Amino acid sequence: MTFLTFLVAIGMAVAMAIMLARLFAGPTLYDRVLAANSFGTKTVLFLLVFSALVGRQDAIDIALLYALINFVATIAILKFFRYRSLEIALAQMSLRKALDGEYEK
Amino acid sequence: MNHADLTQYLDYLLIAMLLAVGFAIVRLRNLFAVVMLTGVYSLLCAAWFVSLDAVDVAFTEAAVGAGISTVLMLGAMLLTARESEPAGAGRHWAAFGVVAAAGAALFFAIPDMPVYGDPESPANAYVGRDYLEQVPHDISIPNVVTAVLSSYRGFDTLGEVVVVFSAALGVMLLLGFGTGARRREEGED
Amino acid sequence: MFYGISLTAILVALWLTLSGPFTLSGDYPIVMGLGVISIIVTVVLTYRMRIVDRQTVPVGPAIPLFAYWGWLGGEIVKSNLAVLRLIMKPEIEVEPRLVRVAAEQRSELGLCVFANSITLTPGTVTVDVEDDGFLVHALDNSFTDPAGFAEMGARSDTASDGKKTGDR
Amino acid sequence: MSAAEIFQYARDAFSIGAMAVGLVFVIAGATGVMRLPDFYTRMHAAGVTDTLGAELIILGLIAQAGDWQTAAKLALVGLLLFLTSPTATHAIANAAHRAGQKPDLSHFKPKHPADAGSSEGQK
Repeated sequence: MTFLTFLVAIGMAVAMAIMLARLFAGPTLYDRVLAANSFGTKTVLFLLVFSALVGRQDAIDIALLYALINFVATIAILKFFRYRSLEIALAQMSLRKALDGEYEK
Repeated sequence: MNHADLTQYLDYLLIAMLLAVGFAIVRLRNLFAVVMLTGVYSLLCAAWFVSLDAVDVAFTEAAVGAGISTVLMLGAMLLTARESEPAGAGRHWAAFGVVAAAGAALFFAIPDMPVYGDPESPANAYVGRDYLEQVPHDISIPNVVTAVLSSYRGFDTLGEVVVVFSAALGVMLLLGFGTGARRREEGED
Repeated sequence: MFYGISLTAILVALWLTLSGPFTLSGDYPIVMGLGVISIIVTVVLTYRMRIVDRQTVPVGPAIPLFAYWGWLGGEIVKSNLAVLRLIMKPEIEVEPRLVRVAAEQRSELGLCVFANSITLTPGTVTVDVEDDGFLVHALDNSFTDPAGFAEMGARSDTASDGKKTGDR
Repeated sequence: MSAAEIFQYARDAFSIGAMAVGLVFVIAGATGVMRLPDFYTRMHAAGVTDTLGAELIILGLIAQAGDWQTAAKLALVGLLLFLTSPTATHAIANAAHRAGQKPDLSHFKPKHPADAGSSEGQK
């Protein structure tokens, strides 16, 4: 059982390496974002399998954090390329409208 | 087979990938790809820290390295070019000399390092052992690292938080998050 | 009120999942106290922001949604096998298509569930949301069956508010 | 053989099966991302990993988990991946589409590797 878990971990690492190759090769920006996102998913899986392999639960917390950060980073990168800025324009505007309405009452 | 024997092969794979990513960061000219690769480098680093049992360091590395610094570097890219200029050929050798000397010094220091997981190593022997023994009696916090950081060294951590906070404020002022919105509003008015 | 209570229940479950042994063992009163404090602060803050409603705490749609996920799981397995067969061929031979899919969901949640379901089944990805439907990129001709999309749309509509399609 | 032992074996067999199949899907998705000719088609191959591969591996690990807390955490990670992966995929596809990157809709013939390079969409 341990050895099989180890093999799955190795397989995850190999999949990560293949994703790295796509990340290096490109050719377009979106290929790279896709590869980075997919690499993050595979890192999460690698950590989960690793935690089962060594029997430590702490790695699952790290994997949880990774899954969140990976998602947020992907969205941040894409937002950056869509709006050329990191501020969340739409959310800010609607928030400000709501606040203004609140204060007028 | 013991899992400690098996995980070292995973360590080799992770370190090999770290090397590949490092070389790619140096070689690539597209700054955007470099930003993403630094994020990937942090992810790999943190995975490696997990396998070295340094879970708290891995947590910090994942949050700061892959999360915040990716976003900050993207913000910095707003102010600069998308492609880096190739470095001049003449400078390569001096830089290589410095790097090679530093690397040789590091390799020279390796034999003096304690063995991985050695209970008698200086880091584990004196105060470290006291902390491990005292924390359950003094504070009811399950994680020793957290207990040390937030209680025994509380003022030290407070100072660090102040430094990090002012650094973040400075970076935000430099990069100017939110100036776009102000400009747009002024245009509307 | 109902949504506030369910939000509290969800937060308690989350806290117990993430720090269960420490909180439940009773050896660490600090951890339990911090958990209680953070849950109370979160609930009070969301109340003051007035965002505790059906959209932020979707417990009502959750039950039909779970039933829908069962059906969706079967679809995911089927299309996964189809994509696997395509990409493991010794020679890649695909014919990608961009198709428009009509989306007549009643609620925004239904639209969101439908678009995400299309993306979640490999072989089709929602590329853009337009006024009356989605622009879907499909890996091959075999994934663009209109009847399949229509069934998924009807089921996601039912799943998002619990009513049958048609009685609007 | 007692009932507990039979349960143990069944659990191990399920875990091994789920993880092996999941591994096959993950590796196949990764090779698909390498082999497919165009950004939009690569997206589908990445989806294979994100959905069935990840969930099967997590299912296998849940079967192996010793206590309820580990299982709950793993289920949480699985739920998170299940909810965020389509959103991320859609965000990438939508950003590429809005940036004007045209999908290559021709029939990809294996004879012409020159077709494989997609157009440069970086702006």
